[in-house]
Amino acid sequence: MSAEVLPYTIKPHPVTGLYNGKFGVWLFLASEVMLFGALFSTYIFLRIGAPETGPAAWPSGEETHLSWKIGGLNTLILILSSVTMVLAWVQFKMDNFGKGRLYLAITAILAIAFVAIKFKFEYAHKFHMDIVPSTSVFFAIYYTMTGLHALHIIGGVVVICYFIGPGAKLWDQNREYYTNRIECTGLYWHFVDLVWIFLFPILYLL
Amino acid sequence: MSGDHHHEPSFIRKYVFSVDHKVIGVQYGITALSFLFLGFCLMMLMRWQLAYPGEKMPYIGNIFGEAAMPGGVMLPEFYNSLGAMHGTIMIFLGVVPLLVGAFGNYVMPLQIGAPDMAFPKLNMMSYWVYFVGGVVMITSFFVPGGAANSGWTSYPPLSDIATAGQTWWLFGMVCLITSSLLGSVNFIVTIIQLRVEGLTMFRLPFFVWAQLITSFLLLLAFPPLEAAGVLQLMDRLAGTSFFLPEGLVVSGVLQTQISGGGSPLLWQHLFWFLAHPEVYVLILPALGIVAEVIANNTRKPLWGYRAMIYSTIFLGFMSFIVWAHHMFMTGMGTKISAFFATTTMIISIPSVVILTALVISLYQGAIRFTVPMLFALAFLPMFAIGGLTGLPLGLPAADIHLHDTYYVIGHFHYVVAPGTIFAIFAGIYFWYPKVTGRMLNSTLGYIHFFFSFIFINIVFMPMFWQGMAGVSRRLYNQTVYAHGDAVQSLTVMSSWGAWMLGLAQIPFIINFFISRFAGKKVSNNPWHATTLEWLAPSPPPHGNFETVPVVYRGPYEYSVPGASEDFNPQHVTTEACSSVS
Amino acid sequence: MNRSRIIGIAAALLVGVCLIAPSIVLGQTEAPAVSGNAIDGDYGYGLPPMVSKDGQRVDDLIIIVHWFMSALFMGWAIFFVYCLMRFRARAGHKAAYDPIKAKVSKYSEIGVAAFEAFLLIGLSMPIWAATKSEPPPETEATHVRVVAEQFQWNFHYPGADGKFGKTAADLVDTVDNPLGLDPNDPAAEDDVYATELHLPVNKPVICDLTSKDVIHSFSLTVMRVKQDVIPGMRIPVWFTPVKEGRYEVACAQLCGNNHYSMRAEMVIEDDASFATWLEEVGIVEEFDEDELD
Amino acid sequence: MSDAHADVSKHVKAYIAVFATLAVLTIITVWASTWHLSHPMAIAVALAIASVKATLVAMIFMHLKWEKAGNIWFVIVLTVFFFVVLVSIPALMHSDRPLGTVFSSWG
Repeated sequence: MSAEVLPYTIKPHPVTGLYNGKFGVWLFLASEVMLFGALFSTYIFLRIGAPETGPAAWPSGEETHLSWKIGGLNTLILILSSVTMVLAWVQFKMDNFGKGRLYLAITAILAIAFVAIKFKFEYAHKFHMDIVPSTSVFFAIYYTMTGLHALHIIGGVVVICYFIGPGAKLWDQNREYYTNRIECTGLYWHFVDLVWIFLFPILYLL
Repeated sequence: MSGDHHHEPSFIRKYVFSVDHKVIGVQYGITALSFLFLGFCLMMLMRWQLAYPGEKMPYIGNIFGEAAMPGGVMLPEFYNSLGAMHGTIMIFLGVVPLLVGAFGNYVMPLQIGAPDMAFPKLNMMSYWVYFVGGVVMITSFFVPGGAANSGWTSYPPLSDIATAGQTWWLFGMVCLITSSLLGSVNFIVTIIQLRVEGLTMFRLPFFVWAQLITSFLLLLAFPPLEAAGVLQLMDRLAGTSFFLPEGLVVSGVLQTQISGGGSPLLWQHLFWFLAHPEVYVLILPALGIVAEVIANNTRKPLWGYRAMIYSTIFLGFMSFIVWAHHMFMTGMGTKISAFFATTTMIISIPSVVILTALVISLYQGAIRFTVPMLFALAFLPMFAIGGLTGLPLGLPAADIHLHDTYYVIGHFHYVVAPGTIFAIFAGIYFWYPKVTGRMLNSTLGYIHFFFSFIFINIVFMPMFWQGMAGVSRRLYNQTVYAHGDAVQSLTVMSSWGAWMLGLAQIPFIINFFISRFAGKKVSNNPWHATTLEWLAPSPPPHGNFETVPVVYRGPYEYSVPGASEDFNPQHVTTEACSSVS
Repeated sequence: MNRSRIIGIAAALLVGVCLIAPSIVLGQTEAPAVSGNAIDGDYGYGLPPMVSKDGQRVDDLIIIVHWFMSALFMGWAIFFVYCLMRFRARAGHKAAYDPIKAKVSKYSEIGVAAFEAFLLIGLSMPIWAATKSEPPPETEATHVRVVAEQFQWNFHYPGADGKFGKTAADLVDTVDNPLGLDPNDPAAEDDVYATELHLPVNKPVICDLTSKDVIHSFSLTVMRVKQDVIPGMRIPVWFTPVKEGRYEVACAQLCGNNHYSMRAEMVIEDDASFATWLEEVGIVEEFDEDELD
Repeated sequence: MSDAHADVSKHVKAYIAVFATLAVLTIITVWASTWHLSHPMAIAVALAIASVKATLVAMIFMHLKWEKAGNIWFVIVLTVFFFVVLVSIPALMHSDRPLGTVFSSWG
C-alpha cells in the first residue's frame, strides 16, 4: 500500500487535527509509560518491602556506589539533546534543511555521549568493582531500569541517524512528510528524556 | 513503494510479506487456527492422564519419547508442560490473534470504509513478530526439560527455578506482547482517523467499537507484563532476585547465590494487571462478532446499541482495577479485598447490560437460524453461565472454597471456549464468503454446531461439580485425594467429551478447505447485511472499495418501515432505499 | 448429604440433569484411591464434608449465590427460548423496527446490582473479616507452624513450653533438621516435628504458614480453609475443627512436577489422644537425633 | 501543522528558557539531596522537582501547550490514571495483610 492512497498520512485529519503518525506515536508513548510504570511500580514495591536493616536493606548515599556527578552530567546531556532535537524540527519547519540536519547530528552525538558515559564510567566501573545485577535488589532494578532506558536511547540514535543519512532522501520528495517524521522522532526522544528525569533522582539521589 | 500499483507485486510481496490488511488478516487467521488446533491437541493429551492416571496412552503413547512419556505413560513434568502451553497457546497464540489479528485486521478496515490499516508496514511487522513468538513457543517443546511447566501464569519462584523452557516462554511472550502493542497502535489510529465520510463514532458497527476498546486494553495492559517478563528474564539469566526473597531452601539446599530481597507477589501484580484486561480482550471482540451476526439474522436493529457501547467502555475501564481478585488467597487484608471485590461486583453489571441487550434484540425479530446465527445464539447462554459462575469467585469468602479448583477452570472456559470460540466460529461462517467469495456448506455447518454444542458442555459442565467438591486444578492425578477420587467419574466424562469434541471439528475442517474451491459462489452481500464490508466485492481487491463510500445511517437499519428491502445499507442514500420496489 | 443435593440440583438446572447420565456410564472404571489410610467423610458430587465451626458460613454463601445464579439464568433462559420460538423467521412474519420499551431489563439490572451488593457487604465481607482479622485468643488456641516445601508439608509444634524455637534457613538439613531449628535456642528443645497434622477437636487452631521454596497453597477442604503459602512471608490462618476423624491437607497451587502428590493427612482427635500423640512423636524425634549424632 | 513559521521561531526562545530552567532544577535537586531531610520529605521534594521538569518537557518540547487534539489529551489522561493505579495499588496492598502476617519465612 503506497502512502498516497491512505488518507491523513501527511496532512492532519480535519476533525481530529492529527496526522496518523503523530497519533500513533502518542499511543506508542502511552504504552511506554505503562512499561516504565511497571518498573517504577517494581521499584516502589521492592523498596517498601525492604527491611530497615540488614543486608537486604535499601542502600542510600555512599552504599549505592552511584555518582550523582556522572548522573547529573548525563541529565544535562540528555536535556541538551532534547533542545537540539526540537531545534532541528524548527529548522526543518522553516525550510532550513542544512541547519536542521546539523542539529540532528548534534542530538545524535549527545545521545552517543550519554550512552558512552553510561557504559564506560558507570557500568564498566561497577563491573570492575564486582557490582552486578545479582548483587542486590537495588542493583537489579538499577541495571534493569537504566539498561532498558539505554536501549531506548540506542534505538533513538538509530532512528536519528537514519534521518540524517538514508532517510533524508524523503526531504527532497516531500518536505512536510519528512518534517512530520522528525516531529514524531522528537516526541519519542523527549519521552526518553522525561523518563531519565525520574530515573536520576530515584536511583542516584534517594 | 509509490509506483507499486502499476505492476503486480511479486508472489512474496503479495502473499508472504504483504502489507495488505486482508492478506495479513488471513495469515493471522490461518496461523492462529493452527495454534488453536495445537492447543486443543495438547489438552486432549492431558485429558488422557486425567481420566486414566498412570495408564499407558493407547496408539500414540510411544511417539513422545522417553523424556516425556516413558513406556507411554505421561510424566508429571510433561503434564505440567502441556498445561502451561495449552493456556499460553490458546490465549496468546490462538484466540487473541484470531479475534484481533484476523477478524479485526480483515473486517475492521472494511467496516469503516478504509483502503487499508493506517500503518500497513507496521501491520506486517506485527504479524511476523507474532509468528516468531509462535515459533519460539513451539521450539521450546524440544529444549532439554521440555516447554515451560509452571502454568500459563508462570508464578515465581517456581518459574525462576524451572527448566530452560521457561526462558524460551519468556522470549516468546516478549515477541507476542510486542506484536500486540504494534497491532493495537495501528487499530486505534485506523479507527479514529480512517473512517469514511458520514461514519461518526455512533454509526460504527459494534464490532469496531469492541476492537477499539480491546486495542486500548492491549495498549495499556500489556506493557506491565512485558516489564515483568524482562524482570523474570533477569532473574533467570542475570541471577537477580526480583521475585525471590531471602532464605530460599530448594530441595534442602540454601540458595546462597541469590541476594534475596524480592517478592513473589510482585510478579502476580504485574501479571494480573495484564491478565485481567486480557480476559476482556478475549471476550469483547467476541461480543462484537455476536452482535453483528445477531443484528443481521434477527433483521432488526440491535436493542440498546448505545447502552452496549457505554457498557463496553465502562468494562474496559474497570477491567484495569479488578486484577487482585485473582490474588484473594495470597494473604490479603480486609480493606484491599473489599475494594477489589467491590470493583469486581461493579464490573459484572455492564456485562449483564450487554447480555440483556443482545437477548432483547431477539424480541420481535425475524430470526434466521443460519449457521453463524446458531453459534452466536449458543454463545449467549454459554457466556451467561461463564459470567454467572464468576460471581462466587468474585466474592472473597466463597472464593476460599472455590479458588484454584476446577470451578475456576469451568468458569473461564465457559467464557472463552463455548463463549469466545463459538463467537469465532460464528465469525468464520459469517465472513468466510467475504474472504473467499464462496459460502461454507451449511449442512456440515449444522453438524459441526450441534455436536460441538453438546460435547463442549460435556467437557466443561462437570468441572463445576468437581470444583464444588474441592478438587484443585493442575493436578496430575486427582485420585490421590479422597474428594478427588469421589468425582473421578466426572473427569472421565469430561475427557470423553473433549475427545468427542475433537471429532466434532472434523466437519468444520473439511468444510473450511473444500468450500474454498467448491463452495457456492456468492455476490457482494450474501447475508443482506447493512455494514460497509458487504459493499466491497467478495473477495475485496487491493484497496478494498472501487469508489470511496459515504455513510448515511447507523449500522443496523434492518426492517425500516417504508423501505423497499428489509435492510438499508449504510452507504445507500435514503431516497435510493425507498424508491426501488 | 442434603446440602450437597441442593447444590447439585441447583447447578444441574443450568443446562439440564441429563448431562449427568454419561458420567455414570463412563465413570465405572475409576482408579482406586492411592492413600493408605481411610479418609473420613462422605465425598461426592456436591460440597465435601464440612467439619469446622465457621465453615458453614462459607457454604451458606456458596449455596445462596448458586440459587441466585440459577434463578437469574432460568428467568433469562426462558425469555431466550421463548424469543427463539416465537420470533423465528417464517412466511408472513416480519421483524419490528422500533425498539421495545423494556423497563424490565432496567429493573432487573438494578435488582441484580442490589443483590450483589447484599452478597458482598452482608455475607462475604463479615466472613472475610473473621478469617483475616479476628484471630482466636492466643491462650486458647493450638498453635502450629506449617512449613511447606516441594512436595511435602512439615508441621512444627511448640512443645510443652508453648514457644517455637528459632529457625534459620542455613540450618536446614533435609534429614536431621528439616525445620532449620536452632539447637542453641532453649525454646527449641521440646519442639515437635511431624509430617501429619494432628489437632485437638473443638479448640481453635492457629496455623502459621511459611514456605521454604516456592508458592504453595494450604488447603483444608473440609475446614473451608485455603491460604497461599508465600515464601518470604509468614501468614496465619485460623479455624476450629469440630469433628474427629482423619482428613486431608492438599496443596492447591502448582508447586512443581509432583504438585499433585503434595498431600498430608490431618487427624482431628480428642485432647487426650492429641497429648499422647504429641508425646510419642516428640520421643521419636529425640531418638532419631541421638541416633544420628 | 497549523503553526506558521513565525510561531515556530517564537517557540525557540521558549525552548532555550526551558533548557535553562531544567538545568537549574537538576542542580537544585542534587543540592536538595544534601539537605538531610527526613526520608519521606526527601522523596517528596525530589519527585516534586522531577514532576515539574517532566511537565516542562511535555508541555514545551512535546508541544502539549499548543496541542489542541482532544484525542491526545484523552490518551494522556487515561494513561496517567492507569499509571497511578499501577504504581500505587501494589504498594498499598503491602500494608493490608491478614492480621499477624510477618515478612519473613524464618525466625
